[in-house]
Amino acid sequence: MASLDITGVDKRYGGVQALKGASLSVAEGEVHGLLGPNGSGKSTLNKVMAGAVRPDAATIRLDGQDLRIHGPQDAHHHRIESVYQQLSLIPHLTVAENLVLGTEAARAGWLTPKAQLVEVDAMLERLSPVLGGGIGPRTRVGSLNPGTKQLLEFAKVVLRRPRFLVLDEATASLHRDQVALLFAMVRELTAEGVGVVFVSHRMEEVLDLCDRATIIRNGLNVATVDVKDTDEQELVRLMVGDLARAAGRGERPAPSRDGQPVLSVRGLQAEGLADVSLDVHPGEIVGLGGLQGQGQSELLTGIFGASPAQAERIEVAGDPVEFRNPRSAIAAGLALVPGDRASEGLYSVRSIQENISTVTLGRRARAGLVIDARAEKEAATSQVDALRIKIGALADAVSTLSGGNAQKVVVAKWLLSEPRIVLLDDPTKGVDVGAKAEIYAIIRDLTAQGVGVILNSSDDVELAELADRVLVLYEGRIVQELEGTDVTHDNLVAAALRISDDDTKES
Amino acid sequence: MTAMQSPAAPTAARWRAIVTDPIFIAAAVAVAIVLVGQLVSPGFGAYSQVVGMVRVASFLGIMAIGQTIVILSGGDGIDLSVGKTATLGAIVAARIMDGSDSRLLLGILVPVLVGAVIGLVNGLGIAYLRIPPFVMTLGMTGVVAGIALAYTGGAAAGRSAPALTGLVNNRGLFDVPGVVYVWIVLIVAVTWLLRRSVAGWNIYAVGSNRVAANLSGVPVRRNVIMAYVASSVFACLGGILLLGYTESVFLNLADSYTLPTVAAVIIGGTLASGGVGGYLGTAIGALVLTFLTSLLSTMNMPESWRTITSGVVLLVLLGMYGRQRKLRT
Amino acid sequence: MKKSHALGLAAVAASAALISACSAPATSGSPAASSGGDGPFTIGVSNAFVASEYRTQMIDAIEQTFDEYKAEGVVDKLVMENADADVNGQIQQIRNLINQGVDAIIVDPNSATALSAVFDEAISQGITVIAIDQAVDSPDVLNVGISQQDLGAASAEWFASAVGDGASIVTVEGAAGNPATDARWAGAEPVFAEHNIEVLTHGDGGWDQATGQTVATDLLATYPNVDGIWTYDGMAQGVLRAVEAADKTDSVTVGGEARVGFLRMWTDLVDSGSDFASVGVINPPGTGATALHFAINLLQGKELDQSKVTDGHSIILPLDTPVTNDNLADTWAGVSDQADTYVLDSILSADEVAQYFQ
Amino acid sequence: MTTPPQTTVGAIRDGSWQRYLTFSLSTWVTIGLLIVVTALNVALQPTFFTTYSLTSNFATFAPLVFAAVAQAVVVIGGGLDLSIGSIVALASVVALTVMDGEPSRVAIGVLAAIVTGVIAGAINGFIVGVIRLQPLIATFATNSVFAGAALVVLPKPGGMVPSTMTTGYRSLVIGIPVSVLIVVLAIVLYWLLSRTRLMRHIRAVGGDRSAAFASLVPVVRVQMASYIVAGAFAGLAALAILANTGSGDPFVGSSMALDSIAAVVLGGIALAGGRGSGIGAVAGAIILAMVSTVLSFMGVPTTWRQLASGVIIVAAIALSVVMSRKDQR
Repeated sequence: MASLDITGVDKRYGGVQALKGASLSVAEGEVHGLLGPNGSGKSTLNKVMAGAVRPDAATIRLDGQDLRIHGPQDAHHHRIESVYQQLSLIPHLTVAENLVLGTEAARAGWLTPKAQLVEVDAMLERLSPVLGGGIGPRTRVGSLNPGTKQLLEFAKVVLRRPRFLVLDEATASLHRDQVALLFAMVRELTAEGVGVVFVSHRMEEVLDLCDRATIIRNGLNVATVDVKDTDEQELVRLMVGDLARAAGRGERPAPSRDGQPVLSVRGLQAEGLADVSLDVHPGEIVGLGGLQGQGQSELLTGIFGASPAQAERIEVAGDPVEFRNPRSAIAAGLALVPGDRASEGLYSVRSIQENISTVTLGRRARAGLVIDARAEKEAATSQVDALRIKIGALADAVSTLSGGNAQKVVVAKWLLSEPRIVLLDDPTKGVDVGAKAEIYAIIRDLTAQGVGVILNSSDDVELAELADRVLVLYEGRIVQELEGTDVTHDNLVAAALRISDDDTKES
Repeated sequence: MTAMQSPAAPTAARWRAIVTDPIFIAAAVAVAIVLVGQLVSPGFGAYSQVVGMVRVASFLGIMAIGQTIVILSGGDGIDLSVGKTATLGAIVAARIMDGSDSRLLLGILVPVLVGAVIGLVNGLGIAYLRIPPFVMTLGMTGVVAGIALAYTGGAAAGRSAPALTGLVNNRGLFDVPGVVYVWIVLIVAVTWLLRRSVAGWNIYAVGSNRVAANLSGVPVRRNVIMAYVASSVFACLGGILLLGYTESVFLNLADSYTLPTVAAVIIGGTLASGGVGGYLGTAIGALVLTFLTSLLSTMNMPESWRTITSGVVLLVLLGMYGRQRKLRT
Repeated sequence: MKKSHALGLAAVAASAALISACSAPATSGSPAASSGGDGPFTIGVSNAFVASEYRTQMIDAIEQTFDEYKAEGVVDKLVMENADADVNGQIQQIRNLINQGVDAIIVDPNSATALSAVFDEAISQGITVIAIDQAVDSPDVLNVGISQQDLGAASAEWFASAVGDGASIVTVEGAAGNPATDARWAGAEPVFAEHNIEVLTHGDGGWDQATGQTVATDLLATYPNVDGIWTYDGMAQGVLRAVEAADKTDSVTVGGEARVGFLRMWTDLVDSGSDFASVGVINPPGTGATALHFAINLLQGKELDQSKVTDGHSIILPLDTPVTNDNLADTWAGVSDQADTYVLDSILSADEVAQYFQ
Repeated sequence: MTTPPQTTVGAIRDGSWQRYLTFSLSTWVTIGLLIVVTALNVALQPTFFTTYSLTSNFATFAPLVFAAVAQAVVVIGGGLDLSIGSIVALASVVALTVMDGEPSRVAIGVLAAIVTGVIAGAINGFIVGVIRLQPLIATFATNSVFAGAALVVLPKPGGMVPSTMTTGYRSLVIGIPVSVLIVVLAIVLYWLLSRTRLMRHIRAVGGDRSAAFASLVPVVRVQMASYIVAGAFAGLAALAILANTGSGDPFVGSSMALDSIAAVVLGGIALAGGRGSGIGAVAGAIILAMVSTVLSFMGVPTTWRQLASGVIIVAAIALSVVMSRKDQR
């Protein structure tokens, strides 16, 4: 039986070893789940197969023959097609143009779109029940919503008639009925002998669709299992390892919620958010749960004044405030560790020192203008020591750091501002286990000092470990609140998938 | 820049960092040009000639201060209006000074204010209307040229103050004209300000990542606007010094300086995408360009080959350290 | 200046003659200017380089002369196409003038050859075309101006006698590929050859005194023993400044220019007791106004005296007496209140121009 | 795009009718500007529609029109070409030298101009695509190289273009001026180009390089090709200039690079790449050329004309940029 085997994949990004001899084997006609926690290397492995990433070492075999994949076109040549986690649609092109991009039919360079348009129309017809109205082949892609884009990305790849198909988080933004259609189409493909690699954070999707599953962790293979012979608990155990077991509630006493909230938000409206209200008390960690992309990040940036949002009322320790921009929020004692560290949190080409200093630079400067080199160095050094950030020199560019240490730099710059409220957007994404624990310790330290924390996390284990309360968001609304001992991994998963209502579990 | 910031620990890696540093490469090229020049046409490397060339480089160097700041501030920052702005600055200065030392100060202040207004318009268009800097400053070039023409009626009048002419043309301490000392002071001051002032660090912050800067409470728009204001102000200052060099002004005095300022910044190792670099590199870049021009003109090479050579040299330098990221990582 | 004063009177006389002489109605679109017309005429001017004080002075003189004609009713409208443009843009300028129905076009051409086709378009619509400052090849266009070659020769003659036979010199010239640069060198080269003067290198001063100054500084450093730097208008002031900075005004002869900024430095040097000597050959911007006189005469149907026409379509104006140390003081007294960029000028009077006609 | 404005709630959520309106905005700005300048031209110049006037106006537009299309291709592909002007100069002097005034060699001359443009474009494409230098500074450097090369080929203006070219350019074909047909040819060529796979890929690369790379678009090759196509159009611009001027000039086209960029922006093409059409650039070029004509016919004093045109162009560019950004939302 034909199969695609990829073995011995090594890949290092700067200081981070993303993959250490990982492997994956997909047979014709099977759906093969690829599972692992965030930052375990799933996407990198997929991109190696797709030709988008140059591995340090890898052996790829198709039907027992060695393959060389130097770019996406080589993969396409062997009919290995991928849906990347990061969509690759071109915003200014139309739906039809995007669906055939790179595979346009042409005679001597001139487009001959007719035959292809028939296929495109057929595909859109197939998708139409779940695609939303008003979307035709000539619609421009840029303004479409994420779910629609993701479906189109899937459609684009299917139109290329793959033999092997990699779906990396291809369902992340999809609604239930869209997922159902995608699954139906995947099953048709496997029936025709296509091998599929399927990556998803939703366990029930994996259990529903996959025949086998390979679990990787920290760039290493953990296991390959037959999905029929396993269950969700087992998969989760394999994915998170002992960490899930070890994760306790910490030593922290539950904070009092009697006094005045340090942050109070009423009726916050923004794009992707509808009428959100919440309170954070001193020393409290309020988690934001639910599937990712349900408005959690928008809620944090909206409060912080970093994205357009209107609130009926925001109060910091009882004082009404209005944040037009992050600067006013910072002045009121807020801090935001943004979700995308590289693009929102760090000046990657600048030094560690400057990254740590940036928020509070003016406070230490003489007359607010001239930098006191010694004060800067002391401040940065104190943070580096306190947070145990592993660095070469303060003058090194922050891009030389590993994910965990880079994230600690983001945290460090905020600690210097001595915030009263810290907004954390997925602070441990792509951070290794050790650094994760250290970041947890930092967060607990903050609460011990009476800081209020809002923590959004894509990692339910993390929420379970840290949060005093979790607000579960769905489509921009708070749909459920879990509190105290109810904040468990199982409950969070259940709430996120909104299966609690049907299952009549405790809430 | 790293080589400059860290204490010199003579390890192999440290040396490699220094040798691959654009500033080092540019400086080496500058020295090489002088040495080659001395071999090809003896006298080129003489003290007075080198001082003379440094003096000429100072005009380009001072106009490139603002260009450095603008490019550092990122967002595809570039100021294509520096040449025309410098010309206008010189025209206004000449008209005000009109050959009299008593109006020297006014003759410097007014053009600098005019420059600030031009820079403000550039900055507002770029920061608020979000017009791409390339287009905005290109458009402003036409406007500034129009202002110069309307202001002069087509014939620039006036003359530099003798003190200004003396500063540029008379040799002072160590036979070095005053303008070179002015430039040295500016090199130290600008480099220091970029590295040691809140405003300087904020420029780097804005240039390396505007989203992160905004989320860290750095006022992005204000910094961008200030960068363009600085650019026009330094352009005018450069124009005024050029006026000192020529004593009288003419309508296209500094027009040709625009693209060389950009080239000096890039040769000096400042990233075209912003956030990395500094003024010391630009100053050396200005020296490289000026030395090269001088060498080519003394070598009796025809204009055509001189143009080709300077293009090729720029390409080679860029190829050494100005390359962009690969798609497949 | 003196000649301008004469002009007013001349204009009065000319227009008086005109009013009495012209009675035949002009047919519009008459194929040749020689058929005569009664005006008032519309005059078009095309100048494609405004960032130059020389050109501004030229335009000003044309406007002034035009106003005098206008007061007499000879002309009614002056259409100015005056903006920076390349050859293609200047073609557009001339077409704009054609489309505005001008009777004559005075053009300072960007190219000797590239405007030929558009000149033909103008001439075929009965428009008189006169080129100034730079001669063009079109046989139907009247060139009016001094000979750049003569200017080069005159400057070189003085220079050769100043540095002496067998001297070594360098030059700082205008832009490479520029016709005036080439013409001046064509005039100077045989003179230098005749005097056995060795030209060590040609510097490119780009018609720009800042560049001229820089190039001269470079050349002085690498050729420290030169006897002189031959240069001319546009760059001489910069070159002199470089020589001054090198403290060589006594040993290095500098070709000069007839521009106020240079004359000021020259006068200062002479006043300070230096025996610095130079020459300023005049390239008058007033040629534009002179050309306007020619245009009016042609529009009025007068025929050129062919004996005064060179190669069938060029009027070579005589060079004015160059400025030398002999007449420096007098010349300086007359222009010392002008801006540094002012170029010594001369405009032929209407009477003088009438001499060129039958 | 044909969705009528009155539409269902579902369609509003999907943004189709809004997109219809906003999609048109930048196009409407271009069309509106074109109408305004044309109307002003017609009003001020009653002879505008005469054969001579049309011939002459379009004869002057044509070179910039081709240069603008060339620039448009590069800009849509996410690049920038500051060397367009000197490619035009180089191609024109090569073609002139090859033709040597012989009417029988016109075909070879046409080929020579295009091949020269293609070679120059390939050099640009190689440097930007393969060596990965930043387009702005890389093409600034190659601009020097090509300009110098043009001077080597033809050291000073002169030479004769075969008379068949110059007269043909001014003649009529079935009552339509050839120069008008040539501008139409530019539109047709772009329209044909827009139907090639290459142009589709150029738009994709300009829209999002890494997404295009992931979508099987051979990004480096496409980038190179965009400069090559631009070079070919620059070759055509060179031919139009030769036909218009009848003679050679190594300095021709010096303002064309920046003018073509202004034309591209006026034509609603975002400098960020991926969006717009070469046909917009044609309109932009015509608008740019007509603004100066309008000002001259309005009798604006010459000393104020440059200022007026500068302000008008900045305003038009700002309008165009702001509107084309609204398209993005």
